[in-house]
Amino acid sequence: MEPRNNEGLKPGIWREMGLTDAEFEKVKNILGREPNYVELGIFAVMWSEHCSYKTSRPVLKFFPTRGEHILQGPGENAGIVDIGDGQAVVFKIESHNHPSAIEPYQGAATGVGGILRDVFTMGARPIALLDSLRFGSLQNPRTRYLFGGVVSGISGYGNCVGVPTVGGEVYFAPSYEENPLVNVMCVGLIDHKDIKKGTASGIGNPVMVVGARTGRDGIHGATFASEELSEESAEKRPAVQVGDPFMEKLLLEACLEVIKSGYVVGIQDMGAAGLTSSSCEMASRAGTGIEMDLSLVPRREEGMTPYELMLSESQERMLVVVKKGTAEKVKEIFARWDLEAVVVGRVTGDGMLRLTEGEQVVAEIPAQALTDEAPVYERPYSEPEYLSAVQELPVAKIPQPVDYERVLMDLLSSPNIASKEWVYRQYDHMVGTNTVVRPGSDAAVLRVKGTKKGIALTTDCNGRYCYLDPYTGGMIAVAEAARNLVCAGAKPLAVTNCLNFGNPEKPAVMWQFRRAVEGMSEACRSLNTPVTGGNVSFYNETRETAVYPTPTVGMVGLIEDLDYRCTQDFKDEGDIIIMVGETRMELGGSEYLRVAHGLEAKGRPPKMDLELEKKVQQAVLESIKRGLVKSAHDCSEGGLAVALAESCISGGIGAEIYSVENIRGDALLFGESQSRIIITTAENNVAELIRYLTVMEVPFTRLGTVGGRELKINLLDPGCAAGRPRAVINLPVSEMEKRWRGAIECLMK
Amino acid sequence: MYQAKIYITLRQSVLDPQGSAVTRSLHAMGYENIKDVRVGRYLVVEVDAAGREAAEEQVHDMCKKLLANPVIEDYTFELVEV
Amino acid sequence: MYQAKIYITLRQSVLDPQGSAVTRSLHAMGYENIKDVRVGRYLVVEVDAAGREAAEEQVHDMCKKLLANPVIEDYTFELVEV
Amino acid sequence: MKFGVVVFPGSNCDADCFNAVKAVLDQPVEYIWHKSNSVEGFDCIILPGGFSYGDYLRAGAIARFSPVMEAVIEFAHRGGLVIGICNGFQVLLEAGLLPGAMRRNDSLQFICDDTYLKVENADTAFTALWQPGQVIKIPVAHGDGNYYCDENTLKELQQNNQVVFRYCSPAGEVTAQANPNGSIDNIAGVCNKQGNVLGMMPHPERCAEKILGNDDGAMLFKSILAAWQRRVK
Ligand SMILES: Nc1ncnc2c1ncn2[C@@H]1O[C@H](COP(=O)(O)OP(=O)(O)O)[C@@H](O)[C@H]1O
Ligand SMILES: [Mg+2]
Repeated sequence: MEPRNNEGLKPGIWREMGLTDAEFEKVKNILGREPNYVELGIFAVMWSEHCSYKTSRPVLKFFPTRGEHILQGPGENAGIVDIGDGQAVVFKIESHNHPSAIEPYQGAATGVGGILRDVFTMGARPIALLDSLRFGSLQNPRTRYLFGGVVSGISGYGNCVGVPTVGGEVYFAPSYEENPLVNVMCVGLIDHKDIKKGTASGIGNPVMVVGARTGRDGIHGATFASEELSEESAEKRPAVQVGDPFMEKLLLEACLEVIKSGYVVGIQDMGAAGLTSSSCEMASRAGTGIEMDLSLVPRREEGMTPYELMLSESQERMLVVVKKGTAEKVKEIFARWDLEAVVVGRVTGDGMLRLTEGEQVVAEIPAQALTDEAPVYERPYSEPEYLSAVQELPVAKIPQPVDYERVLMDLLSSPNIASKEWVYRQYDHMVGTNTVVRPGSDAAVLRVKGTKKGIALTTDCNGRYCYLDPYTGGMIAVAEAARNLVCAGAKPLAVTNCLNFGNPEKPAVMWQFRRAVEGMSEACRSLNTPVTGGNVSFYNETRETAVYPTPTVGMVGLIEDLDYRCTQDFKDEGDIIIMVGETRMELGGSEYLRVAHGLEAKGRPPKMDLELEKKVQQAVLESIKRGLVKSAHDCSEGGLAVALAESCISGGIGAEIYSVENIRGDALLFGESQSRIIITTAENNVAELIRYLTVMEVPFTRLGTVGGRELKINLLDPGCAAGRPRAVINLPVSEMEKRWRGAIECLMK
Repeated sequence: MYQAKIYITLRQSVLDPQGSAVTRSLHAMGYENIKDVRVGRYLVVEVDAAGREAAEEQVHDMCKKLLANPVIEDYTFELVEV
Repeated sequence: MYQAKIYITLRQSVLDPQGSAVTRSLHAMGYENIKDVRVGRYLVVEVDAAGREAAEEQVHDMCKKLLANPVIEDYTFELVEV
Repeated sequence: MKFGVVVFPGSNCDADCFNAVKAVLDQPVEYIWHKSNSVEGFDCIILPGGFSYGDYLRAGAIARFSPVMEAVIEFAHRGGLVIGICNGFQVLLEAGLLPGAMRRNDSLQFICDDTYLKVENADTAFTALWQPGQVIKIPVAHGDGNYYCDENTLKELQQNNQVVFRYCSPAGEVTAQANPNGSIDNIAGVCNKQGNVLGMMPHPERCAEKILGNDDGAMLFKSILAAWQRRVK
């Protein structure tokens, strides 16, 4: 309970707020006195894992963050990457896992709202959203409720604001049963000259609160995100906020207008920890202080205390520092959009976050103490015990399939592989008329109006791989994202990431976290795609079981000339199919093992050879740019056979394949070896393409021809000398399509 | 046969964007004396139950499980025999 | 000060997609004795009016103009002084 | 010919309509703010898609009372060309410029996808360049596109040839399966008796340029210009 004025602090109250005894001592040292209740609340929320990154900070240092295209790396509300012509892309990904577990619709909706604000607060117009989702099994009614609610929440919010949701991913695995993951990425477009930052500079400049009124909703949201879900979580329901996408749309337009006006010094959205984090972060970045009179903050409810006002996470609000003398002009702009903008304080030179109620000071804290002096923990880590047991895979004991057709059909209807149309049909993915490649291909592509340029976007992460080997899994997440962009004809530029893990106080989780980040860092370095920011979501566990380590990678790529964009669908009868890369004897972690052998997560994930990956990507990208490639699709879950089937289905045309069976047939067709891209080319370009691939020294195999109404796969003896080809698959494209397209819808009925 | 009239409303402290939008619009239309609008849902359900108590229990049940979202909503209902 | 509780429902002749969906879900959940569900809106409006009649007239007015769509919806309301 | 695109605070296809007019016709086009009370000087008014006022209460219900709508209604009554796309259609219904009303999609889900439309009336100012009965592909994106009107109204619509577009299969069959939202008689677009006001759920502005993979929608804009040129002559 919040004490009334002058009452002392209840002993141990800091623990209820999530601070340790040592952290409480540190607070006292910083202040040189006991904090009062409001101050303690402010420290607790700013030093929560969610806001302070106290556990992850030392590990996040591994990420490469610099590169020739990077205009803004980690530390701001979103990253920025240059795309030439004085234009740039602003992007960031964020999680809303815990709120979505409790109230899927509003949890996901407000997640969209938050990430949109992170992008337009930089001055960029949001042009795309992507969503990366993880749930338990769809057989479970609760999963269906969560999945349905999350998708309609994203749809309800994003569609209304008018930002297209153009891509994403959805996976289903038991580890996410009670703790689904909802990660949303937003991408915006900006001219370099319009870039704004979250800094409160210029002593005496007014500080304004704009947008929605402050209510009691979401108090403690950040603290809530920093602990495990439990039975009592349901009781923390006030932590759930309701979003108002219409208000967000107004706020978006008004903020962009006000930023263009030149009156704005700094601007930041009120996300987790609301008024608290926005004010102290803006002051801290500028090395200034902020003084606010809380009695001036517009509120929805009567009788709100300073503590509640500072910790509320009411949505659709921003904190804006404007140039002296321009507050009235700024108010006018907001009024045009029927929004309130109120001066609540000013920038000061003493570095203090000083809060008053009228004349009376209710809190006084050095702003930088809340941000820069937050505790940092080098938590112990050690290899988890489960690892050696799950990594073991006695391949010899796994029988090869008798019926390859059945395996392929089962894979196509596995929710992890099946069409995600049920999801993206609910998202407006076309508003803005920039969507040149819609969801359903390897990466979405948006045009940049008025130029020949295109932006390619994707999110990727295979949590199962990361569970089996977080280092390799982390590398693969980055490599696959880049590969997806390359398949669209784009040069991968930069990464944002959302690191979803369990409780980091457990050495095993900490080990997963470190290894995943190390793997990602290595791949980012190798592929020259620096990290510009992201989000860490810990404590994704219930009753002692953590989710699969899931470091979602969001990546942005550039297509210089949209005439040379590429999609995954097979185009014309007679086109030649070539696989770039090579297939190894790898089955570990595959969807095939789960679907055909009931092994959810077993073996080691496929090997990641970054040198090979780089070569494959360069060769394919260059071939696309030379106009030699008619379709490109990467092999991911389900392997070669599924990739071929997907290209057939999206092209509405068949293919005939002859492949040398130099390894086990199931590994050949369903194994998930990395660094493979299936491309097609017109017959008259084959010679040139092959010459080029040879010069580039990448391994490749000519697989067959596009045509007909069936996908036919024949296996040949090694050496191809004797014997007839073994026809293992001959399936009508229409039948595969039916299974693939209908699988999720059928489960959701 | 019973008819249940079910009223589902957002909890008091939960933001009601719909209500605010309607209030604003009513004000713009000149109804300035409208102080507050809250928007909820209203369901009319025909229940074929043996008795009043059974029907009542069932409606409670349905509200909790499906019709209302207990995280942000409250419900009440009236039951009449028809 | 008056409080109006306004009930807006789809006209009987208009097929109610939400109601049908709820009925289907309830049946799937085992409530097979649910015969029909109609989903409407429930608004609680605070009216600062001089007297009952004035308030009543205003609510009628608002309903006709904005709150209900006469092509597909009917409305009723109750008014209490608060 | 001068086009005006109305901007309600929650419109989000306003820029798309603006761009389509520019890209397809290269004619003058301006935004009209919802608080404006005049549409003087415009030859065609577009009410764009989006969520005009959050689409709270009912889609288009609140927008209908914005100042600009009085001017639009008057403009329409004078015979001016008005087209409402998606949310704009909903606003036209709420404003009484077109008969009927919108309900939630029968799936209760928002749907964003390509649909095929049969041009049932190729005599309007908006459709004249299509062939009667032609099948075109135009995407939809809406949660409330389930068109309703009572039987008498439907009969009237049919008799007066006011049904402009119907959802159909790629081969042109008007079937329940081809209906994305449950709308009565597969109606995707209707016009008023005079034929100068059109409301349609599908988004022609989203498929008006080759680069977007489909430019079937361009014909609608071209038809409008052609009709206007005929009129002016
Ligand atoms: N949640 C989602 N939201 C939007 N689009 C999605 C979602 N999930 C999958 N998609 C789209 O479906 C297609 C296939 O997804 P996925 O199987 O994850 O592709 P890949 O294996 O190439 O990464 C992609 O275009 C992707 O963007
Ligand atoms: Mg892929």
